[in-house]
Amino acid sequence: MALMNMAKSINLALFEAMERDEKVIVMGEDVGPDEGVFRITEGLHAKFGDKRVLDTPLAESGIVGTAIGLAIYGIKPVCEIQFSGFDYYSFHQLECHASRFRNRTRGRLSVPLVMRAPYGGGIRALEHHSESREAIYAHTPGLKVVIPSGPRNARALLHSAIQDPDPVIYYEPKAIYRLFKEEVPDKMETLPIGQSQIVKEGKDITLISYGASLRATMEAAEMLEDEDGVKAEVIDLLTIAPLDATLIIESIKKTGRAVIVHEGPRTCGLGAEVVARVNEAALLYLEAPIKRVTGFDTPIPYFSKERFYLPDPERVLSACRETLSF
Amino acid sequence: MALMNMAKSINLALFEAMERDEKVIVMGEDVGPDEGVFRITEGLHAKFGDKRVLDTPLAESGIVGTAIGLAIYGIKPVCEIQFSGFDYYSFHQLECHASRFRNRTRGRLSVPLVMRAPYGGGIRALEHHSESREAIYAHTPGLKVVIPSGPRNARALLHSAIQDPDPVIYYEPKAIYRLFKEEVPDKMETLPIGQSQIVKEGKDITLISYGASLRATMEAAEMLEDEDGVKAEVIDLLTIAPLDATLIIESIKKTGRAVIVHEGPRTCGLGAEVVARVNEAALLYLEAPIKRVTGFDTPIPYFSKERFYLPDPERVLSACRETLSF
Amino acid sequence: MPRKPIELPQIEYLSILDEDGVVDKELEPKISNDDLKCLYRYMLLARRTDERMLMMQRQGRLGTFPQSSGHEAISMGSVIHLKKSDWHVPAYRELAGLLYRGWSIDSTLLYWNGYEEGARPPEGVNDLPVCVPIASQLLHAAGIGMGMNIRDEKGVVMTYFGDGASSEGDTHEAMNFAAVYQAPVVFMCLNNQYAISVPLSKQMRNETIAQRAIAYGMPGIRVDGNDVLAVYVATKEAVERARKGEGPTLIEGLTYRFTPHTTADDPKRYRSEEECKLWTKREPLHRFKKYLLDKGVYKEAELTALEEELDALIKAAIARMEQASTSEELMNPLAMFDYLYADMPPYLNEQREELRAHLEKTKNAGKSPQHASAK
Amino acid sequence: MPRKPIELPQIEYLSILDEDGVVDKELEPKISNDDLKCLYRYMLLARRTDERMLMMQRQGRLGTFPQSSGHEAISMGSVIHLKKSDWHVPAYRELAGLLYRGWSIDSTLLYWNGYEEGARPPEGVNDLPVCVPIASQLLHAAGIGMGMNIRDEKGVVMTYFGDGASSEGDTHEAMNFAAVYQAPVVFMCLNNQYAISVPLSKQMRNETIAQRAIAYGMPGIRVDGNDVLAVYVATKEAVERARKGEGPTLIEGLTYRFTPHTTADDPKRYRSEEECKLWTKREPLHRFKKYLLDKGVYKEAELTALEEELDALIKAAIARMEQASTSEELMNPLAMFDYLYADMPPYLNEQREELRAHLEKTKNAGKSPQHASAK
Ligand SMILES: Cc1ncc(C[n+]2csc(CCOP(=O)(O)OP(=O)(O)O)c2C)c(N)n1
Ligand SMILES: Cc1ncc(C[n+]2csc(CCOP(=O)(O)OP(=O)(O)O)c2C)c(N)n1
Ligand SMILES: [Mg+2]
Ligand SMILES: [Mg+2]
Repeated sequence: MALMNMAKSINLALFEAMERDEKVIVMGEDVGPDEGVFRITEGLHAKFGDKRVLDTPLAESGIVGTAIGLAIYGIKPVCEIQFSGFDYYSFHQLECHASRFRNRTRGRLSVPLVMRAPYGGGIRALEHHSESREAIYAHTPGLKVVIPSGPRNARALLHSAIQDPDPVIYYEPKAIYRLFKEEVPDKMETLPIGQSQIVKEGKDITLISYGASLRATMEAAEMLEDEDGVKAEVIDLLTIAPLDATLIIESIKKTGRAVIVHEGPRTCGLGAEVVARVNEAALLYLEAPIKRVTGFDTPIPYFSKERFYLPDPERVLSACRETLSF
Repeated sequence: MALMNMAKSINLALFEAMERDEKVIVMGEDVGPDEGVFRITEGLHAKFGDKRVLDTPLAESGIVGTAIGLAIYGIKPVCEIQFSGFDYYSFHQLECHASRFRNRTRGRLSVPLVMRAPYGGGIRALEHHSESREAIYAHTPGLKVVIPSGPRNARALLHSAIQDPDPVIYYEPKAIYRLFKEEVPDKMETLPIGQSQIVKEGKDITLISYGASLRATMEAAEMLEDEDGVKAEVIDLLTIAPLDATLIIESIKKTGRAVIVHEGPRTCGLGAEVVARVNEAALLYLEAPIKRVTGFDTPIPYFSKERFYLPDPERVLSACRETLSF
Repeated sequence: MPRKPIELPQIEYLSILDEDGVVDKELEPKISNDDLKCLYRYMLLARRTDERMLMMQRQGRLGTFPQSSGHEAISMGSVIHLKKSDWHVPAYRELAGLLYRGWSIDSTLLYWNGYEEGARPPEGVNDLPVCVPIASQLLHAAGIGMGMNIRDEKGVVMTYFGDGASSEGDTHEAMNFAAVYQAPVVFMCLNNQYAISVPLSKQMRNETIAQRAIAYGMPGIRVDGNDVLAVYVATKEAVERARKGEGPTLIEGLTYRFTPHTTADDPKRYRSEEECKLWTKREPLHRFKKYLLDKGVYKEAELTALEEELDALIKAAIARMEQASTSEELMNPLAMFDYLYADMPPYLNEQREELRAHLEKTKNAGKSPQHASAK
Repeated sequence: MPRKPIELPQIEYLSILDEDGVVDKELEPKISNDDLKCLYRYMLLARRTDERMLMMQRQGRLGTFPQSSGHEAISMGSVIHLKKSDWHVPAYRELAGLLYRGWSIDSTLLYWNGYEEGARPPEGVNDLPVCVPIASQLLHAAGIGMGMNIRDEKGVVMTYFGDGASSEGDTHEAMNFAAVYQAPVVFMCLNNQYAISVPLSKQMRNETIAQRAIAYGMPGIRVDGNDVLAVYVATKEAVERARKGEGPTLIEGLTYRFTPHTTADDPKRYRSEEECKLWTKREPLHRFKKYLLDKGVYKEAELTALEEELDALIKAAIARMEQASTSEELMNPLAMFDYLYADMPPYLNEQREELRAHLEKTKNAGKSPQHASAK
């Protein structure tokens, strides 16, 4: 066991994956000697050299497009897009190709790449550096989208992503890169992609979140318990696509109430999908509308006011109380 | 009044708009002498010439990116992406710029462009030519997304889109370009963006759709009425973003049951958003889960089997009956 | 210090066999009779298949497809330099090369008839399937080439794109990546002078596509793309450089699409019949045939036999394809769920179940008005 | 017919004022004293503002920002040729040019302090704001230039990008569109030899960015980007061509970022101190100052006065910015809803109402753990 933050645990996972499997390479802008703008690729270039840690030209479609070729060739590229706000540049490569090769060749070719990108707000970054558009990937058949929420699951999920036979988008909530530490076991571990986790048990209301928002959600859950004596069950999605709603539905069958929390815009976001799934499977159990505490349907404001956009414990708490008193 | 199909009525709107406003130009791949691969720009190049009807190089980001510059300069570009399956190439220009200029310059600059693209399946087209990813745009703050369902509203909505002070995605359901004709008034008309329409009144169940799927939906509604004596209310969204759910909610308050129908993939699609909105505003009126009859969470199959992917009247009808007997 | 020119490499134009089949003796490459026959065989097979496909399409037995006629010299003159272990990354007019690489005629027919199964590369063949989103495949080719370098494996990637495709950002990024990593990639441009209806003059201001090579610090050359010998020679040089670790090359073959863009296109809208006639005269098969006859590689009678042989191959493939497309396996709509992920996620399985149940319940599935309209 | 070179235009290198401030008399442009002073004034104002901003950032009074120091010659040497009605489309290191065009120091400070208000171009100024998504602005510039041609309006668009940006597909598409439509655009490349940490050798294989002009059939030139006279001359020629309807030009200014990439960057990780020292000596202000003194445009005392004047301007702007950023208008979070569309859609209004009500209800809003962590 070692205590580390998420930036370190992701770095550790990359290191371990590269050590155990020669096929794994890392590529992206500034991932080499600079070790990434968030230093997530620390030590990799020094250890594995130019051939396995590729500083690329500044071109996102180039990165993802060549990663597709590399993956088809039998290499396991873990490519980094420097900020998720720039992965739109490469979206066509993911939509038209990475997500489809297996299907259109009836299983003959596949594209097991991992695309990592820091996403989300909360670090007072420049314009276009705080985006949260994971729903676009979740809406794209053939991709998997994984979002860790802490050091331990970040490392385990990244291992799973790298071992996955299909393309995985691994979105890193940059606000919590270095926010807290956790014990991470010495032995390498994985965590199944496609499974959510109950991170706090409860019976009165179900809170659903992922990524950095999980922190605000947990804090709200604690305030609920302390101040109102309400026991919230909190679910961390971890994989947002393909979404397995089993845990959510079971929980809501028990609690009858739910709030879903995420940073991205509300319309057609993950919150909408969760509500729709619950509607399909557990409508009659609902005692109140499911509240969506999300980013608004605007671009995230530039950093002087981003905190008003991001879900905070107070907004979650208010939503819970409204849901509970519905 | 003149009887015409939708291909013609869109062409008419472009012609009228270019005649009444010198600022309007049309640009895209093959929109000039070839008059567009669907002949939607018929007659425009002959009438308005090279300066207002621009055949562009084959580059979607180039088309949308220069259209942004043109719009800022005071020209009104109506740009065509040849098939919606290729507009991912230009998505970053829309997300990072077209949708944001007004906001980030606090109203000083705006980008009133229209991006037209044929979308959806049903014409036995090549791979990547039958996509339906309107939800990605609906999820993008700062854009408007309009989808007509017939000749008359297609023309009126295109006029509204061209007159709109903000960027509008105008998605054309290509399956119905030439499927049926409608009377279109001689006088130019508009239709407010952001408003849905009840296209068939009813009291027993609410069906919600848009684009080509509206046809399957209407057919199902008629079968319901003929075979089961059930009166469905059918709502045509017309604008999918910003979505105004008022009509939907009013209708469901009356009927208590709903089915939403669209071609695009289910997860995080428009159906999810509609369910979430109803959940927020009319949960207690719901007597059954809202069914989503949609494309599946797979790429649309290549044309030999696309018909199994696209919502058809039978799937809608089954969903209605399940909803009604819930 | 003051104003001085920057030194730049040269870009050449190469032509060996002219449109009348007259060869430039000095430049004529030594090619074995077997290879000459191989070139001709696949060029002819592609041409005849393409022609037959057009008939089928007109009869409603095939979907819309882009014809490959006229592009055979660029495809075969280049692909012949590949070893089996090398990679072939086509766009969509390289039918000759695909057949040479081991794709069956059947799979081509299946693909353009709307079956994903036709995009499945044969086992052991290092090809990507036809690529519809323009220029995107060039990055895959660059990536495969990078992979060879990373693994210290020798090999070459041959990839194809059109004159229109040259305008896409992906083309730029692919050439730049290939150059930076010195990936063993040959970028073959089928410059048929039109992107659907858009002529070169509206596509670019530069005189040649070959000169774009200068932008990436790679060798570039323009060849007569209807001259299979010129293509052969230019590609041979490029492939040799690639095998020696000297990185990518850009080759532009100037040719003409004397057919419509696809079977949905009407070229009369945007180009003159004279132009088309002029260029049809220059098409690659005619002159190559004359060359082979002059050289004594073939006798007339052998060519007649060849035509008959290929014709029989095509007919048999059509019969097999039409048979296969009614097989239970290929008719099964549930296959849309089965190959998306290595393991099917639960919710997708639910959707599969939903469709399965629906199909069982109704025999009318898939007959909505918009489907009825499908031509 | 056979193998022959294709004729290509030349690409030149231009340098006039060397790093010691010695001018090449033959190439020295005639520039009025007023213009020389104007060049120097804005270069200096940008430099001093940049330096002050760095201090503020280190004190936590400003966000992360990309420093413009070292890039003043490229910015001012080019922008000075613009008329007010011309357009200026910057990337993010053209502070000198922005100030010259009429942006206040205040707005720069506001912008890099996290306020959209700082991206609002002043009334009457034909500039786009700073552009963060690399290379995307070049297409806007091309579009504006196309618009001038469509409307038969005379004008020029001056746009900027980095060496890293040259790898993006958008750069390719922008240059190609501008060339095809002969749009009056000057593409100014600030080649400071690094894209954050990535050196030119990993960015491209070609020797110069200027030679990419050949790929688009447009004139191209490389200049010493620390030599404001060379930039001035090359841009003057390009602007004249553009005004005559002769289309776009690519100008590459070779320079160096002797500061970090942004205030979040540590250049020691990827480049040597010797290299940095060498290039710092070559920075543009020093040599230009010497030139102006030698020429008698300025006396030493005048320069001291100028420094003081600019210093006062900057201080006043900082005070105003810090005042403004506590104003009710700029503090109002609800503004995030107010400028998105010309007319607010109902659902957005509901969300605005939701936030308004929440803000009223709680004073603790916006203090979640992740916010607390924000540095
Ligand atoms: C990204 C993208 N944009 C548009 C299209 C539609 N389209 C198909 S072929 C074509 C023209 C291609 O021209 P060129 O590259 O010259 O190839 P050619 O067909 O002439 O061989 C276009 C615009 C597409 N398939 N992909
Ligand atoms: C599309 C995009 N990708 C990545 C980034 C992150 N990023 C910001 S600046 C930069 C390097 C830019 O290099 P260059 O174009 O040489 O300009 P310079 O900063 O050196 O002036 C990168 C990678 C971005 N802003 N936009
Ligand atoms: Mg072509
Ligand atoms: Mg740079």
